[in-house]
Amino acid sequence: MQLNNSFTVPADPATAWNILLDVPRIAPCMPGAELTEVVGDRAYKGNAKLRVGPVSLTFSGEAEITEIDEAARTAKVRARGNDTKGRGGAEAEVVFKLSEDGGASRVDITTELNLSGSVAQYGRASGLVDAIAGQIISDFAKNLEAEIGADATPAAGGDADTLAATESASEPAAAAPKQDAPKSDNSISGIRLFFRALWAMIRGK
Amino acid sequence: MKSAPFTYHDPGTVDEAIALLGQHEDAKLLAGGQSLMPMLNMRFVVPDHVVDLNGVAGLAGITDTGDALEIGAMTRQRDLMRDAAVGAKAPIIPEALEFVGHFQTRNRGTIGGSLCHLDPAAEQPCLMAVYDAVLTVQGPDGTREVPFAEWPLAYMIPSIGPDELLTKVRVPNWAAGHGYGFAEFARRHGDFAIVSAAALLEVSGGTISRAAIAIGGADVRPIRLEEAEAALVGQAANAESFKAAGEMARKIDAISDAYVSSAYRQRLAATMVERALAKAGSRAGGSA
Amino acid sequence: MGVRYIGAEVQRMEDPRLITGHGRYVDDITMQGMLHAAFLRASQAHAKIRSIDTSRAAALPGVHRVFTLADFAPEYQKPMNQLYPAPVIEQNKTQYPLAKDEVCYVGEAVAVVVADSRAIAEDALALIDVDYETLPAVVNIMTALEDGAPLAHADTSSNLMGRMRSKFGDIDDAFAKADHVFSADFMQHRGGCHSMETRGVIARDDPWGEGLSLWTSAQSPYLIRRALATWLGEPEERVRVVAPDVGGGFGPKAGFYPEEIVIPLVARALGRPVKWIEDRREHFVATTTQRDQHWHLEVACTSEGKMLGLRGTVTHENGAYIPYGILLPNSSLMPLPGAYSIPAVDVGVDIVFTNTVPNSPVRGAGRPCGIYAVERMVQTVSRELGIPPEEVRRRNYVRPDQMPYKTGATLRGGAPLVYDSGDYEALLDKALDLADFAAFKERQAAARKEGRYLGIGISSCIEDTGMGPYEGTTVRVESSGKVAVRTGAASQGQGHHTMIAMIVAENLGVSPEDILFESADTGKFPHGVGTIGSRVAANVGPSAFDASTKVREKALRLAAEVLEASEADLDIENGVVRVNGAPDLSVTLGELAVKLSPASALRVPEGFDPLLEATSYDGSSGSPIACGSNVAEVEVDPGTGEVRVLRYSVAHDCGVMINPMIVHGQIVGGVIHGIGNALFERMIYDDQGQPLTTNYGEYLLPLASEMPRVDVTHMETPSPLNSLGVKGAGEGGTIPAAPAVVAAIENALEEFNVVIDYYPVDPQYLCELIDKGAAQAAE
Amino acid sequence: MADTRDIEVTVNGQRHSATVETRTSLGDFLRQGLGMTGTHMGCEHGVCGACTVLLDGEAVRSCLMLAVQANGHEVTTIEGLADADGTLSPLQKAFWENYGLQCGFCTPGMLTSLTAFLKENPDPSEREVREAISGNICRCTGYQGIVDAALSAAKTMREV
Repeated sequence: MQLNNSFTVPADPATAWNILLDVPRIAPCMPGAELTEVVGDRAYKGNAKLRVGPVSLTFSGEAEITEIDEAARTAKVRARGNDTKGRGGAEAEVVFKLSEDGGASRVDITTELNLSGSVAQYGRASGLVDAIAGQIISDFAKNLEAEIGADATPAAGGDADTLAATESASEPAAAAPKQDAPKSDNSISGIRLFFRALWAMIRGK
Repeated sequence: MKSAPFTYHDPGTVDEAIALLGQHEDAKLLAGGQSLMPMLNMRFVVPDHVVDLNGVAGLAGITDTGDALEIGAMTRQRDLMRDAAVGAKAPIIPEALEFVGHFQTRNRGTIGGSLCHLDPAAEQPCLMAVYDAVLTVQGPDGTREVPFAEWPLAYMIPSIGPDELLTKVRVPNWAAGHGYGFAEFARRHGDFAIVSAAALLEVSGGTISRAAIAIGGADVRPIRLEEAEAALVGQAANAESFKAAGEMARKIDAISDAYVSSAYRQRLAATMVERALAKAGSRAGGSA
Repeated sequence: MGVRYIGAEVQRMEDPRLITGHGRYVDDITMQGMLHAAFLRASQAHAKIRSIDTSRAAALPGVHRVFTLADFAPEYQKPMNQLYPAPVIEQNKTQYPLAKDEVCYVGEAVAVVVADSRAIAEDALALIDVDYETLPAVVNIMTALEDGAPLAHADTSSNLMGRMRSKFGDIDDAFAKADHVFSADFMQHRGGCHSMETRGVIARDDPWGEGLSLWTSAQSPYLIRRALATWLGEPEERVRVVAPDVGGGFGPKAGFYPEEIVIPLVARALGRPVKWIEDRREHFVATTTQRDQHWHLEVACTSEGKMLGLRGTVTHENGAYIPYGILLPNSSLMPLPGAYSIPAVDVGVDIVFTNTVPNSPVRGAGRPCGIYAVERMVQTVSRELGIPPEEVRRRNYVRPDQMPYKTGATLRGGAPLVYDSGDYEALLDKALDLADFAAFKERQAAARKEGRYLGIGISSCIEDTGMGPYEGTTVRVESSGKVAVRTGAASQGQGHHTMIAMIVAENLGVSPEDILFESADTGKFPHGVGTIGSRVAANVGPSAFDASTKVREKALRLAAEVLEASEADLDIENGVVRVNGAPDLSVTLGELAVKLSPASALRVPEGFDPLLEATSYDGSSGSPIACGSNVAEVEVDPGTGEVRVLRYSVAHDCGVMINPMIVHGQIVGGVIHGIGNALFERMIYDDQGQPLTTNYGEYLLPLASEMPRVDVTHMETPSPLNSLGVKGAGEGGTIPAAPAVVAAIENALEEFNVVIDYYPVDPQYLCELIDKGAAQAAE
Repeated sequence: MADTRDIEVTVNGQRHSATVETRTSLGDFLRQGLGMTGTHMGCEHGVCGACTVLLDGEAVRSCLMLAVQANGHEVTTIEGLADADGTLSPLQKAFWENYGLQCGFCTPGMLTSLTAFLKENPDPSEREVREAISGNICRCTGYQGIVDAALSAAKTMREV
């Protein structure tokens, strides 16, 4: 299934481009993601936690930046991971394209996502992947903005108390009043994701 | 299809249950089990701990406080359907519960379990939405009340912390003789609704004085049709106004999945809202 | 002659143990030292396996061993046998019992864990690490043959499994002289079998004793014995296959599955009995099903609606491998031209590989698809020419005076398809009467005034039943006077015990309760074929009749000597041979059995062999053709698109009915299965080949609450092809159901010009058609 | 180490003490722990109804309960529906007479469900019977024989 998302980085393209390629720096901005190992020049291992409704998943896997086109400011990432409890896997090829957008930088993301195993095999919950992806990207962008703004490393995973977002983008889950939001059990309900590729819970068309 | 291993706990009190939740990471509460057990068997849910609420004292039961029904979270659907006070004060509840699974599952299934599972197509959350029910949640620091509108945070995620427990819901009473109607479309008897609608009406002299409409199954959580509710007040309780309300339901946001498109859900919402209102109108004795 | 049983509604002999909880299904069997297996199944629809690491799983306490294909002896690292070789199979793909280096559908077995309990075995599955390299998957049959389509198997150049064609008559002439040619395109989607008991296997190997034994929930134990022995390279005599009580079959249990190889191999390797019980999620991904079939058909006809020819193309989904040869596409084409005398047919089928679970027959196999196609064309002719659908049928039926009628098609064995007997128009009249068809228009008009939409639909079908070659029976009188009856035919609920007991009891003059019935155990009866294609009554029926006749003759011949009476004066009643007119002179069948095999030193009576026993393989000399006409009356709710079947009427002719109660149950159950196909059952895969419909909340089997009462009436036109005049009845309910229901929906929605080109007809699809029709009408 | 509990359950009037792994479903416990294989597991996710048993007289899915939750309760299975002397219950008898089963796999759940249903609804309509067994899937009979059996048994029981 193909997903299309975009977000804006409050930095000029040259700066944003370097930040985006600095995986150890940006990984913590991804909700639920944890970078555990740098295994090569542009290859990484990590975990991504995701909760969709009652289902809590931890994908463990690897990602590699396979292509970088400096001139076009385009990068391609391949990522794959498996749920640690055997409930399936996710595999993605993600293309990031950075362009100038009124002084800031716009990042367009095209993801070819394949989910497999039992996480992929629940028809009633299909159609939510897009919404979840949108939510995670939006949280990632927010965290990234804070990261760039503060020019300091934010707390791991940001503190975005993001719950498995399935709201439409115009009505984010995070809109739930903060004081009513429950204490988050970081191991489970805090939704952090590694790469877009790994959000993978629910099913697409 | 056997559950993965877990450690089982069967507390006898709410405090013990909350303490257990605090002690153990990755604990799941087991209420009636009619949603959790399938997910355990299929290993969609693989918790380290299961805390069984079936032996916890004081979580089940129905109290009529005069202005509301207080329903314990572990009250089984069967008991709600058989309860005289519920039948008299909130007759839409037994009407809607007929659509919940099958009598064998209603013998175990609890209202609290369903509200915490929060399947968007489930009937009980839809009922709580139409009533603006208030949920009581207890945790290590005491209790807090959550209006139903703030209960769903996201798809199947309620506003409840990992060491909290839903203890009861308060369903405010409507005026005696109010009209009520529950309509649902599912492919087969007992299936999750594709779309359901719950409607409550107070009608005097043929004119609607109060209206509440909730729709289940269409979006990621039950939704209220506030615009239509407002429009209905002051209108005659007749087919025309109900049809107009149905048309408003056609504009709601709706999800699509492998089986059903959002457009079809919107179409069904219109039909179900109109049908639920028609039932409610006829029961309110509103002059047509 | 003693008591007549044939034709009586005898209560089933099977039931007392089943209604008290004493059935014996595979999972009810336990054995000393038995271990439990669970399979790791491919999570990818198409992938190369780079590596499999089972070390963590093997280390889990309670796990005995984990096997991949590489753990088997080299001679077992080979694909499964093709059980139904056919020249049209261009690419013969059978799967490995455990995947070798490529998986081609989600659910393909990759590894197996054997542990102390099923739960532990499942725990271990999560600890097996498979490194897959994902390959593109092909799912959609409509694009699978296009250039550049992903390939279902990495080493092939095309997804075409094979092509076949049914062609007879002068098709060009038929279309040249036609007044009209009409065409239709439609997709048929049939679901899975979903027997309530899933599959399951227990294997025990006793190399120094009884050899390899297999208990399996199957329709064809003899086929499994042969396939397994052949694959292992071992003698069939050392392989025993038993189908105990089986909780429903409906087609997919007639095959030979990877688990039926793997479980014996691992039981042998571990020296312990091993049980594997398929769970319901596995059933969705690992038990063969039917799925998509697309038809494009043209019909040539006269202005009066007489059909002259049918031509077109079919695209048939095969799934990833070929466990049943071309059985399914073949049985889809064979029923053309249905109950009608259409002289020319030319329809070809492209059989297409996809990365989905292999396809297999499901109740009726391809026949429901072929009949649906013909009936669609009848409806098309009716709609286009404005001739009522029942009238188009009357003008086209094969008439009784044309019997025996050769259609021009050939049966699977190569013999011509011949309609042996039947009166199709009379059967239609019976169905119309039962449905109160004459008054339907009034019912429809009255309902319409209330804003309700009723519709009525008809379908007619033929069904080739009772395919050969045989299904034998042994009948033996024991010294106790009880009668042991053994056959190979496995039962999955059809009541074979009762049916055969009735035949033998009537013929032999004993009570059905005195019959000891055993079946589907290769250790107890030498040969059998299988319970498929509505074939058992028309094959076991005659063999049971013949064997019991031989025993009867032998008993009477011996009794005549013993009683010193003429055979013509003897009769057997309740197990006792008496001389007519001399009631004191008698001998029991048990006594006769003892006389034939006396104690040592005594003599076997002259001219006899020692057993009061006979075996027969008598069957049907061709395929008896059953037929039926069905009428469905439906209501459609345009607000939701919901279809309710209000009334369903069946007129059916399966020749002589041995037990009308059992036939009735087969027909009613079959109809409901057909309505499930027409309205509910849909198995959805996504475009990567992930099955989305993998639980019973989403795969919609018909429930009592939505299903109508089915009214059934019969004609009994005896088949000339066997001694009892019987025809098969197991699938005759299913075959015509979908076309009747679909025609009724179209009839209900005539004012919206609804023409249905897909089933199952789900309410969303119907709403789209209604809205489209309403919009056009408004213009 | 497996998490286990000692439980005591009365099944068909007989008390059983056992040590069960806490993850074991009631259905698996009846079948494997007690060897009472009359209860059938058809889907293990609560939809097909084959595993239905009576818990303190009420019909429940034995795949959706843990064995440990039956501690101290009474369970009735298909094996316990006939009288001790083997006399079939009116419902069992009606199933036999009305061809209420073919393969027999769904039968335990049908019988237990209808036993509970008819106790509360002694004079049901066909519609009510059909809704009562809508949580029990039968693939063989098309339900008609089952519905007829239930109606016939209800009549018999009313006349007693």
